[in-house]
Amino acid sequence: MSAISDALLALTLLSVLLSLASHRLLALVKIMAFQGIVVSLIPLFLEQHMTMGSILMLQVLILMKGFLIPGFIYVAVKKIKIRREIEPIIGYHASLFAGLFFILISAFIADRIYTAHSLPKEHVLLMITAITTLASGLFLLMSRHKAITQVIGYLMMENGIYLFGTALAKQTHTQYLVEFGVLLDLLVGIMIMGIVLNNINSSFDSVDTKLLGQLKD
Amino acid sequence: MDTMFVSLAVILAGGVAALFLSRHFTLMKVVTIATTTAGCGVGLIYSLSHLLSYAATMEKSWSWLHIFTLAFKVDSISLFFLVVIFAIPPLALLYSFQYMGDKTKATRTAVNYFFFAVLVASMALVVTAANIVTFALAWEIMSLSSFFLVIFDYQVKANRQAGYIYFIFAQGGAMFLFAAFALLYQHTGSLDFSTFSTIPENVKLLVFILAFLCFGSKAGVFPLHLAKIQSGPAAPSHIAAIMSAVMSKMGIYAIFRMYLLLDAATPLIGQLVLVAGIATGVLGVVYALANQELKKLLAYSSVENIGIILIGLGIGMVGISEHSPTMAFFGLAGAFLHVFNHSIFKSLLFMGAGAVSRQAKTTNIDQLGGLMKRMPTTGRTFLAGSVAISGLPPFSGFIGEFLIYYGAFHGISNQRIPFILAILAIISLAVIGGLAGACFTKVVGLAFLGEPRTDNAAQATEAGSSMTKVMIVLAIASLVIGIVPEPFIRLAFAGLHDVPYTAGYDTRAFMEIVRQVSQTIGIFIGLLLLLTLFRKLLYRKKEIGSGPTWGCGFTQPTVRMQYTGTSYAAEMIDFYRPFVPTKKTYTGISRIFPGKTTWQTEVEDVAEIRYQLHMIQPLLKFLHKLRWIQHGRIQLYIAYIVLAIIVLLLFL
Amino acid sequence: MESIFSFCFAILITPLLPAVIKKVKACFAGQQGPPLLINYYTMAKLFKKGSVYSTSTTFVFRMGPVVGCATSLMMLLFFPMAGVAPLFSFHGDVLLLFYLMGLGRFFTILAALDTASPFEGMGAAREAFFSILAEATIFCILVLFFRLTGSLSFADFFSSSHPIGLAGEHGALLILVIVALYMIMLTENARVPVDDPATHLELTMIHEVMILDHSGPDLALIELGAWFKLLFYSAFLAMLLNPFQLQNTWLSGLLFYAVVTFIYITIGTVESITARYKMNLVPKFILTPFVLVFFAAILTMELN
Amino acid sequence: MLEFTCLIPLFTGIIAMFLPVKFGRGILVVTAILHLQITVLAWMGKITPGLPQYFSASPEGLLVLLVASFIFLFISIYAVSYMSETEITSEPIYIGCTLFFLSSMSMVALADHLVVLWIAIEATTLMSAPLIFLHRSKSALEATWKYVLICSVGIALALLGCFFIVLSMDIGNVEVPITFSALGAVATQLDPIWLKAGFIFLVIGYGTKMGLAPMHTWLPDAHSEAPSPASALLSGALLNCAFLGVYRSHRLMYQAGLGDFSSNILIGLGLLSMLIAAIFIFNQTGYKRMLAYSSVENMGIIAFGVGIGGLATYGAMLHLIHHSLIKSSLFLSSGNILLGYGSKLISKTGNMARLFPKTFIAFFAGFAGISGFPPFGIFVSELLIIMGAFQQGRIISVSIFILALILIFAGASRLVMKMSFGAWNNEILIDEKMARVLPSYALLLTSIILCVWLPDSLYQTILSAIATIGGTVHG
Repeated sequence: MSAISDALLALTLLSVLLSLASHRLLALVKIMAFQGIVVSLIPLFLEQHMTMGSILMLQVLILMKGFLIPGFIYVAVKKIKIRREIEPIIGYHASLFAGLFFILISAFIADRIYTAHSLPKEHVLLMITAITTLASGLFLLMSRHKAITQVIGYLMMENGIYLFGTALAKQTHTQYLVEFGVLLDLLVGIMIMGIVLNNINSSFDSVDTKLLGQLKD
Repeated sequence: MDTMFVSLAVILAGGVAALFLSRHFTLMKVVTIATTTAGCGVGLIYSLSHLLSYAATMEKSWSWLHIFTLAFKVDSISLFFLVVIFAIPPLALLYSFQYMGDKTKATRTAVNYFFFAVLVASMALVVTAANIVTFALAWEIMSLSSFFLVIFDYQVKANRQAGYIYFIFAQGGAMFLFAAFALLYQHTGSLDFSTFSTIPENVKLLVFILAFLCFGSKAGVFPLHLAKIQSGPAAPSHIAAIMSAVMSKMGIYAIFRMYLLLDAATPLIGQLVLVAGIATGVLGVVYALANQELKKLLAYSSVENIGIILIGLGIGMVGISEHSPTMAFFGLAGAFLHVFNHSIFKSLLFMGAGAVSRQAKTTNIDQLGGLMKRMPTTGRTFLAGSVAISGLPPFSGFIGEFLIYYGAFHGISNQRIPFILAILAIISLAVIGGLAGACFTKVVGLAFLGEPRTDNAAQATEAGSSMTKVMIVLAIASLVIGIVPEPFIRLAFAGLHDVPYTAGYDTRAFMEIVRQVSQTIGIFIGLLLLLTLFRKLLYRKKEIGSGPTWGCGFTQPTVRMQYTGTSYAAEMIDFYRPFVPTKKTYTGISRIFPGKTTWQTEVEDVAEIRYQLHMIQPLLKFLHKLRWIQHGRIQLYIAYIVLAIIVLLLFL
Repeated sequence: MESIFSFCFAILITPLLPAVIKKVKACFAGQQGPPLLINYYTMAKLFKKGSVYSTSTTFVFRMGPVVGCATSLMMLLFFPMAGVAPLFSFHGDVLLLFYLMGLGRFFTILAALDTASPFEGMGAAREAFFSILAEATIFCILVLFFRLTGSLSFADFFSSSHPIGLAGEHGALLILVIVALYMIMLTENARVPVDDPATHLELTMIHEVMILDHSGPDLALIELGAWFKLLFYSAFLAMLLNPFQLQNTWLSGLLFYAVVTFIYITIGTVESITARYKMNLVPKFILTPFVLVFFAAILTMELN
Repeated sequence: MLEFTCLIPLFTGIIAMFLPVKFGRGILVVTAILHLQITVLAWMGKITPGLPQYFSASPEGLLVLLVASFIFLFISIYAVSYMSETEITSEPIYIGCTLFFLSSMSMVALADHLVVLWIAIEATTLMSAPLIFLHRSKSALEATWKYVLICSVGIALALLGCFFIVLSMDIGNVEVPITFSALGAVATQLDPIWLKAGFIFLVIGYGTKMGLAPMHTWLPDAHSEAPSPASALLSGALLNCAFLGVYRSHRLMYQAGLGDFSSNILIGLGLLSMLIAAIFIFNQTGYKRMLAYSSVENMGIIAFGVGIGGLATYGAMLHLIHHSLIKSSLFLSSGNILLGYGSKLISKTGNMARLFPKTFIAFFAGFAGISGFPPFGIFVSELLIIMGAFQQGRIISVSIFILALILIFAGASRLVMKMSFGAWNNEILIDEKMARVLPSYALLLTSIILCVWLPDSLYQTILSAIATIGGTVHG
């Protein structure tokens, strides 16, 4: 059981690092689809007791994260004429190193958390992955020019939160709490962002957020 | 006490009536002025009768918003200030009947009358408030209503600027007041004024200083006087008169009330007030001398008189802490009397200035001249007001100062600090008196005497009768107080009736002196009449020629050769150079056939410059630098959130 | 009775004394000088004349001389000449009197400004300026005297049982006061080195330039006022200087007027041997007595 | 069924989306009236929540609900007139979203469950985004984008905060429903470290929505670009709802005995908000942005007051009420100004006193009110907060507080004076109408009335709301 989940977690970490170093928009979208599926699968291999409800939820999540949202973004990228470069504010190499640094910090924090509270050690790697994904998501949000990349960053951040929830919450209290929350978040965030993205494209002929810096003091 | 509230209700009704009648201009003015005057009359009778009958203190309170009480209390101090509050506004309103003559501004005039009524009512509430909340409420209403009065002529940019500065000082001061009250509340846990004295001694000074910053800015204490000197020229003259003559006294009242309530043992408070008074008085009058804008000059002169009043209060407070009853009693009584007197002659002067600005289209002294012939009543009353404000007998200004001198001289004792303070007070009073004389000889001599310097001044005619009549009343009042001061001194003494430190002071000996003063002034007037008669005799049946002024050999004098206010004051201002920065711009003479050269001097307020240089500019620069925060880039906005999380997690 | 006599005598003798100064100055110049009664003649002449008024002037111009003269006279009414109790006095009269002097000055200045003459305006400005400085000194002297006598009345200063005087208590302090008062006297009465009454250039004048337009009886009243004022100051000085406490009224009166005359002579002497100061040095000259008296006043802090 | 407050607007909103514009406006007003009626019934205790495991009628919730419902009524009246003057292409969407927005806000006010609250707040973002984007201009787009992205990030963090609080339950071995009321009873058993961490994330998350600095960055953009009725709703109702999240988290901390920790954070964020607002109100160029920053300031004041505790909490609650009333009135006035002058720039307005007298009265009175002049209630609330802060001995904080207030007043009054009295010679585009002025007057008048006479039920509700975090009006 844990071997599979560890492998999935490792895959997640890999996808995170890949996404940080990715040059091309389309590649980034694909990586995110992959990450979405992997992350959604993880609880399957951690749960002691699976219910019908949770399995159903899992399927919905996979559908959303793995196919719907990436597909949506994919279409958006295809449809609009933008340069397929990522256009980072912070360079790829620096981003990669930042990713590694996040892993390091996460390991440190996770270790602190688990020793301080004598929690079961089995979830340490999950915790590390969660924090790294969260931090990297935020990092993408902060370090990329294009609006689409920011949506992807947000997606990644949500993945991190989802993992966090999985790592921390006992299912007894939170009947589908994590899944439900993340789903709603995604729905709200991505849907609206999608609409806005489309409008940005039609208004500005570009989805570069450099152009979205006119409102300031 | 109910009578007072009735009178306030009537006053407010007058104000509200103005709003409803704004379409009928003259009717609106008549109704409002009549109603408000009636209200003030009731209030005046109430306060005078209670003040002179030494009635016991009265209290009244209502519950407000479940947790507060609106408490009011009337004692002799309140009553004394109520007399001023109710006495002057009716006169200002009567004056305004013709002064506010512009029919096209009917709505605005109605609003002006409304806020006038609110201002009067709120001032009455300020002096009767008996707890923190009530006082703060009344104080804020007073500030707000007076702000609207100041910006009546808002089309003029300078007036808007003045209103703005006034607004900031009002609200900034209120914040300090809130802080002072909150500090009190921290230690007493009660909102009531009567508990103030129970707070620890070391806090009292801090409370007083905080409150002083607020009250001082309302009164016009240097260097907090900027709002006052800005609002004076901006407001319509009868408003400026009320604000200078009555509203700034609310600052004085509050300072004194705060002092009494705190009941602090430390002598520092009295010393602080005294020193502030000296600085305010001297600098105020020097700036008055330096300014050529009549209304601004009068505003500075108000600052000076606030200084004199504060010197009186300070002498009284030092006397209290030195256990010198004579010093205490006469310092305070002098301050009170000067409050009363100043409200009369300052109103008179502002109204005169208003008449001048209305009739001669300018109030710049360097552009006036010869108005005494063209506006005889205004000129004569203004002359009376000038003599009074210079503190010269036989007018009222002298009497207040006489009491303060009397107190200060009796403070000359063995203790070093009070001794030195008393000397400083006496000398500065003398200097202030001299400078005020110089200042007002400048105003009368250059604006009203001599020859008109511009066509506007030459074409001026006498102001309307409602305006001049009010001025005549005020001038006569000033003279009467100067000649028969006894009842008015009694009024000031009655005002001190409820001050615990000076209660029961035997004034009989002093009353004898007052009679002597009165008698001496009588002798002087007799002598004056005698000499006038003598002069008349000498001139009987003699040839009286008339011709141009002798030009000392210069054959073609023009009106522009007359001494101007600037040149008149130049040497005296130069003497105070470090405190009175003068900006001189001279274009210089160049080439063989020089073109037109100009020479310009402008006196700047040292406080204004310092604020500008050391507070406002650096602050604005600093704030401008920080505007980078909102740069429009969403990436960094998210970074702020992350940063906030990280910083907060560090506290975990 | 004595008081009335003393007052009348002072009034009568007033015009005589300034002639002494003229005589002294003439002596120094090696001339004979005018007769001692010259001022009486001048008065009589001026009273007889009519006046020419400038068209610029108003009633204020005519009030000036009257008020000025009246205020000066008031000083004499309250001053104990030769230690004889004055006609009137009360605790605090000095304050009123010096403020009355201020009133006189106020109207003199206004009368000058009323003429619309640039020169008179200049003189008025100077008069206003210098008198402020002098006033501070005078009030400082009053503080000192109050400290010594506990009173604020000329009568108490000089005609009480313990009059202030060089020979009395704290006489040493009075040396400072006397020097200061002498300088103040020169300032307030427009004498050299502050002002030169004999100059002919209007630009350098102070007091004389202010009365350029007055003529006839008005001028006479102004002159009279000025003489009263000079007499008051020299009497003030004389009371301080007078070392003797004679019981005999006549003798002490004689002595007093001798001292007064002596002071007039010194004024004449000073005027003959010094030049007037440049205008910008005058404030310094007037501040000197202030510093002296302030110092003296501070010294009294140690007394009890 | 208290849930009707959410359901009715939701239902009518859906209807309005499909009906012609004419009916839509009527539905808007009718719903507003209905909503207010239900809210009043709830106040009288006549109706109770149908799903007590998720919803409850807490005093602070009722307070926020009443305020939202009350100002919604006037804003919808205003909106009807406003929409007839402006050409909004998608008016049904506007009306529908406004009603959905009301629905989600009602849900926030009533939510007791941690996650339901979170969902409701999330829903407000969803529903209000179209409102901001209504004008479909480039700048509106940018504002919407920033609003959605920043708020989503913040809300996502709040979700994390919810997880942490659940975790603190696990570690403390507490088995109760995850509702604020249930947690409050066992708060002391929760694990303090995770509770603190949870609070930090919640306060940052909901604080983003509430507009606390440094998470406020979306607020000026969104408030200035949204149409004025929407700005008024955002400022007057939405911010309060977000505040409710912060407030309930703080109460949980207080009940767990960690009140000092959360108080300090609230005070810090509150003061920072005020200072940031002060920076940007000075030399502000747009009047709607100025009002938006003033909202940041006032949220800071409320956070500060709640953080201080004691008397100041009462002041903060009063401040919340009065700020909503006055600020929404100000935004409504700003809508008139925008219609009249056709520009959001202060430099392109002026002389309102003469040209725009009715709006001027509302605008200037609102400004005086928001600056703390009587007879408006903010005078009382600020006085109470300052007194409360001194009472707690927080001298340095209160000094900064006062300094910031003075700075903001100095900055804002200059701009307001410029708009009200400054020179302006051009024509007015669309004249003011009573229908667009009366709502502002009504809101201001309410503030005045509440400053003169505070109904007993309101007073008692505030008291019971603040009693749970140690707020009191005595001693």
